[in-house]
Amino acid sequence: MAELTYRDALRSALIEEMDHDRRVVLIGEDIGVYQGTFRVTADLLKRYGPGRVIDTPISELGFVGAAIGMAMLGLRPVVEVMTWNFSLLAMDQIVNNAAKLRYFSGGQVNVPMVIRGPNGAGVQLSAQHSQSLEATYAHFPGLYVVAPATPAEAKGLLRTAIRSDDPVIFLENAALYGMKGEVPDSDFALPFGKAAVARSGRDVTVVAYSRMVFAALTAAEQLAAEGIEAEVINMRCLRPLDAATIVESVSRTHRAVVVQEQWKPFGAAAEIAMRIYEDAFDQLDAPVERVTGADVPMPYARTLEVRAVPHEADIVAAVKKTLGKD
Amino acid sequence: MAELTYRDALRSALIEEMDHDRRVVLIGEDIGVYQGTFRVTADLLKRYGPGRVIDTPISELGFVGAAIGMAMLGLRPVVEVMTWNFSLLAMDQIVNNAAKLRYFSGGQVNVPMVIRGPNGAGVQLSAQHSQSLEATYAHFPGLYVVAPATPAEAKGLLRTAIRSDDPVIFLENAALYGMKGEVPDSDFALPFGKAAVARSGRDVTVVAYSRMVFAALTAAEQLAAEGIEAEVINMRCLRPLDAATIVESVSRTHRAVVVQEQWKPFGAAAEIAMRIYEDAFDQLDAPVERVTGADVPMPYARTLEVRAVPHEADIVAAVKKTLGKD
Amino acid sequence: MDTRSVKTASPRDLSRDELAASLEWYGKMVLARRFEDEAEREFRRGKIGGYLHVYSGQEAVAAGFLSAIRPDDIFFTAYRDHAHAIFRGAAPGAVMAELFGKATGLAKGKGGSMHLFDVAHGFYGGYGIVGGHIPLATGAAYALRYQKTERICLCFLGDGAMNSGSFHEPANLAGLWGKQGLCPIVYIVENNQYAMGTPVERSSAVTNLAGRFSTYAIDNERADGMDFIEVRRLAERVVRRVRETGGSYAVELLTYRFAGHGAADLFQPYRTKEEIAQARSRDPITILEDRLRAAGALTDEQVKRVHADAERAVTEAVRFAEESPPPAPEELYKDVYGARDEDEKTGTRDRGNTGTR
Amino acid sequence: MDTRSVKTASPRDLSRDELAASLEWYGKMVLARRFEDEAEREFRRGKIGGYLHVYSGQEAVAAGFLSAIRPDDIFFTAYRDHAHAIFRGAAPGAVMAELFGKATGLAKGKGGSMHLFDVAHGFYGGYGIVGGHIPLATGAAYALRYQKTERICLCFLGDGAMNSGSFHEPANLAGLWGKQGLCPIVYIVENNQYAMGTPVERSSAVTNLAGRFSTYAIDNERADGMDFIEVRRLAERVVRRVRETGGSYAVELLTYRFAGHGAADLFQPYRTKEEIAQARSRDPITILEDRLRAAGALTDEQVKRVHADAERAVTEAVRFAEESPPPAPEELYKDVYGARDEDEKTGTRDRGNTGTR
Ligand SMILES: Cc1ncc(C[n+]2csc(CCOP(=O)(O)OP(=O)(O)O)c2C)c(N)n1
Ligand SMILES: Cc1ncc(C[n+]2csc(CCOP(=O)(O)OP(=O)(O)O)c2C)c(N)n1
Ligand SMILES: [Mg+2]
Ligand SMILES: [Mg+2]
Repeated sequence: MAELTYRDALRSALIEEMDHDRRVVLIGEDIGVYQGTFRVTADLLKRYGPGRVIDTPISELGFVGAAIGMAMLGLRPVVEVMTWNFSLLAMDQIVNNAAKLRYFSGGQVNVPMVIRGPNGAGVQLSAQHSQSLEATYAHFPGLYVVAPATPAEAKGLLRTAIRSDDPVIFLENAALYGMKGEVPDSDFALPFGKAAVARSGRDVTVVAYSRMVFAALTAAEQLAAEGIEAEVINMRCLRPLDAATIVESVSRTHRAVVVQEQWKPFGAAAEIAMRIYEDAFDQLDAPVERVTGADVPMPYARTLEVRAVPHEADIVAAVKKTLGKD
Repeated sequence: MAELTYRDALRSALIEEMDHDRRVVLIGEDIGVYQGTFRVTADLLKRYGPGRVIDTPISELGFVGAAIGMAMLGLRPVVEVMTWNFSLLAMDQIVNNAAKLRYFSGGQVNVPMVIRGPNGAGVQLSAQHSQSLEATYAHFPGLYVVAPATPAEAKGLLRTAIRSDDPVIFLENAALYGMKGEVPDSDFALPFGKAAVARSGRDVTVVAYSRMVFAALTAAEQLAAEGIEAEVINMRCLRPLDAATIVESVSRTHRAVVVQEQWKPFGAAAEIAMRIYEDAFDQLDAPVERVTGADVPMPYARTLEVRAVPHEADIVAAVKKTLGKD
Repeated sequence: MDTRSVKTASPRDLSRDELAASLEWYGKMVLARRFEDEAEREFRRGKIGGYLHVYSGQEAVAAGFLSAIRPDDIFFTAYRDHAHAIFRGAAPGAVMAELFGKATGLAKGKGGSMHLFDVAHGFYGGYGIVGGHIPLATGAAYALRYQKTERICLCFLGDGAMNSGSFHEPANLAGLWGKQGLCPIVYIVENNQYAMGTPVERSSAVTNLAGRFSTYAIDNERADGMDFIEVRRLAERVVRRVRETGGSYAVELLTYRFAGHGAADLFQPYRTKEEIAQARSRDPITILEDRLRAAGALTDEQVKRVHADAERAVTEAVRFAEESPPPAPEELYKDVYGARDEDEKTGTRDRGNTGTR
Repeated sequence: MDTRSVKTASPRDLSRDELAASLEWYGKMVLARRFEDEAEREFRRGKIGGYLHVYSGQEAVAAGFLSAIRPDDIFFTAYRDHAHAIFRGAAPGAVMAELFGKATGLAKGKGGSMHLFDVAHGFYGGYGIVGGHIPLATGAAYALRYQKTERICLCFLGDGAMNSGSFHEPANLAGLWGKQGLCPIVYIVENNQYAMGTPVERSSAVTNLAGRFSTYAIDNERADGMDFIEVRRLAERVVRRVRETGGSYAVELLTYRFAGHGAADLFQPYRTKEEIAQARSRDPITILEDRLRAAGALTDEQVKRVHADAERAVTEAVRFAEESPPPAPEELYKDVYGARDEDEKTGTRDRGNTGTR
């Protein structure tokens, strides 16, 4: 076990995989000379050279697509998008090529690649730079969608992602890069499609992923002070979705709250909640509550922005609502 | 009242709005000389000239973005995407500019534009050409998302769309273009955010939109033969979503089935079902059922394709499940 | 645009090699043409669904280039891809079976006309989004050099695709990478004058499409695409250079699509019958036939045999496609992901791709 | 790349008009520079959040062009937009208030540094996705001609943006529309040598960026962007032409960003201190100052006053921003849609935009 930041956990996964497997190449904007906007790739250019750490022009569609081509020929590219917002420019490549190539080629090619970068709101980055796109990508079969919350998950899931034979949407979070945590040293990897119980509790199940896991844990602490024991489930992965772990929990707590940062309509919480209803309807003593961001483009002003994203207090309130204590 | 095809209903909405309002311009690939891939714009080039019916190169991002710029300056462009699949290339323009400009400009500009074209699977168009992208777009605030099922809706909603001061994602369906129906003659428009009861019934509420409304109606006929009376609700519009009409129905039927053509995970049915749970949990006697397409890229072979999209029989089975008759 | 505005290199004697290749490829071109005619008929008979885009008229382009590369070279193209597959060695039956949506099809019936794949022969598809394959081909070329091979990549694209960002962004990458010898790719613009109903003059502000590559430091040239022998000479020169340097290169070949854009393009309001007739007077198959005859290398007898062979092959392909079974129902759920559930659960197994770890 | 590799037109006498304009714009450039310095300080003080990209070093580009257009002309730019707003007449206080996220900001505090808008002065924003505003500007130019006005549109863009499909696709449209006199736009490439940490040589296969426009039939030229007077002369010529013809035009102006890419770009590992120092030796403000002094039009006294005025204006702007209230909480939900509920329900009311029905 070593204590690493989320950033260094990611970086060490890259290094270990690159050391072992020459097929792994990195590609993205300013990941080399500039050391990466969030320094996840710091010093890797020096370590692996420009043939493996490929700085690109500003052309998301072009370099994401090129990475798909590399993957089709047997490389294992890890693409950095400076933020996921910019991936919308490459959406066609991601969903029409990466996600579908194995299928429409009748299994003749596959696309072992990872696209990674920060997802979600930062601090006052305004409407174009604050989107959380997990629901958008998780809709498309052929993709894996992963959203680690802790440094250990960052490392363990990134290793699995790099070893995956199919494209992985790897959603990091800018607010988490500096967060520290224990990371196992050995050949450590975490499976896709397996959620974790981040905190045990008997009264209500709170489901979250990425940064919202920590909001949920804080809320759980506050609730505990009032005698309410929340179980917090960290999804880790949205496609495939580990409904079993949630359902098992709900079958004990009989109440559930699903938290997401993004806009409520057609967001990820709807799918997660539906899976609860589909598999545990009879177990529920109250409707599943959704805690989400405001249904507006992200405003710049900090005073508005704080109102646009969900907070501990919103989770606490939702939990109480499921318990009839509102 | 006149009997028109869905195609001609759309075309007549374009003509009436263009005759009245010089700000309305059409832009897209092969909409002029070629008459439109689905002939919705047939003869309009001759009628309005190349300045108003603008044939473009294959550059979805470019011309969708240009239309946004036109709209910012006071025109009312109606953009044709040859199919919605190609809109993914313009996704950045649609969600980062069209949807958000009013907001991040602090209300100084708005984007009165319509993007229209066929959405969903055709017949054997394979994985890249068969997507149904309503959930993808309906997630983003700042957009309207409309999906007419009948010729009257096609006309009435397109007129409202053209008169809207904000961008409208207008989802047509290739299978419907040839369908005939009564269309009111007068200055007829249909509001956004208002669902219609396509068939009344007391036993179960079946919610659908676009082409799936007809599958639901056929299923309802079959069910009626067995003595089960399904109420069919035609959503017409996904953003905003008319939950009130659904909830009113469910509070009478106590059971609901939601139908969508596309992949189940993170699809539109999850949101619609969640709105039922949120507003009518206590009214439900059974879990809400989702009827959806298979969670795979669309295969080419017709034998597989028919298995990939939902059918009447699936709706019938889901209804029976909610009634405990499966 | 008149395809003859680009000067055809003057005919000269054919070398022995060229003669052999020309005879072989004459047969292939006749086969491809016959295949396309049949595919259109099968489409009208309802045996083929979806979109169907035939290559008739453009054969010399793909033939010229595919005759000039090595067996381990690779290529990508758009949806007008039947001839490319056949030229490269796919069995016509497997191609027809794909169009029929059968389990024996090149892509198991899952891709259809627009998504032919034959990776065993270096054919990496078959794409339906205009321009969408260009980034892939560019990255694939990079991978070939990264793997320290001498293999090269061809990327066929249409004139219409040249207006898409999907062309420009990778072209710039190819320019940057090619300078470092890291991108052995030839972009082959099949300028058949139209993108559906839109002629080049109305879709590209500058109609010299080859010139667009200059702005990415990719050397380029423009040539007639109707004469197999000339295309092949050009291809051999270009391919050799790209293989040696690892740099990118581009050619624009002027050609013409004899049929409608797709099987649904019946009225063709965007061009005249006269224009089509004039273009057909420069049929690439006739041009090659004439050159071979002029060289004394092709007799009436042989021509007849080539046509009969093609006829037989296509009839056989249709029979094969007809008689083949549809994909098994469970194929619906296969090929979405490669990993089986157990692998996903453990997450640690290396589910290796083509390389070795 | 050396900005001096492009020849500066030889100094000549300034006309009376030019002299007046130069004095006025000298003041504006000093004000903008002072504003940016202060913005960086306020960022460090935590008064400004998010991203902050200052324009210091590039002032002559926007100043030269914005001094040459009419009040009803319009323009678009990216996120490096403070100076553009101030040059065009926005109150520095309203700009600073926007950076502070206050209700009195140019965009009510909703847009921030990257999304300044001042439509009353023809400023159509302020965009954060690199290249994303280029299609908008192109369509806006079309709309201006469609409406039969003589107004024109300027589109500022960075060297980095030139590699994006968001540049290429609309440039081709502008080429096509411009030939018909339907696209009065000037693309102004602010080549400040870098896109974040990537120099032009590593991002563009061909570093003559102006040349890229030739491939879209858009006439273009390349010039030094450090000398206000020369930029303005160029701008007047180009703007007149575009207004008269309705055709598109492009200029690449060689300039340099003195500060980091954004306020977070502290280490700048991609360039040397020496390089920055050398570039600073051609400060556009000093160049203009020198030219005005040489023309006998600027005294030490005046220079002092200009600086004092700028200081006062910026101090006042900060005070205004500080004292302004934040947006009302309910602003969160405003400006998402324009229509109120009733309108949505009826669907028939014409909620007219800027035109008339
Ligand atoms: C991005 C995108 N836009 C539109 C289409 C519809 N479409 C299919 S083929 C085609 C024309 C392409 O022309 P070109 O590239 O010249 O190829 P050709 O058909 O002439 O071989 C169009 C517009 C598409 N498939 N993809
Ligand atoms: C599509 C996209 N990709 C990446 C970014 C991150 N980014 C912000 S500014 C920038 C550099 C842009 O350089 P240039 O166009 O030269 O403008 P400059 O900053 O020099 O004014 C990058 C890569 C972005 N905002 N948008
Ligand atoms: Mg073509
Ligand atoms: Mg720059």
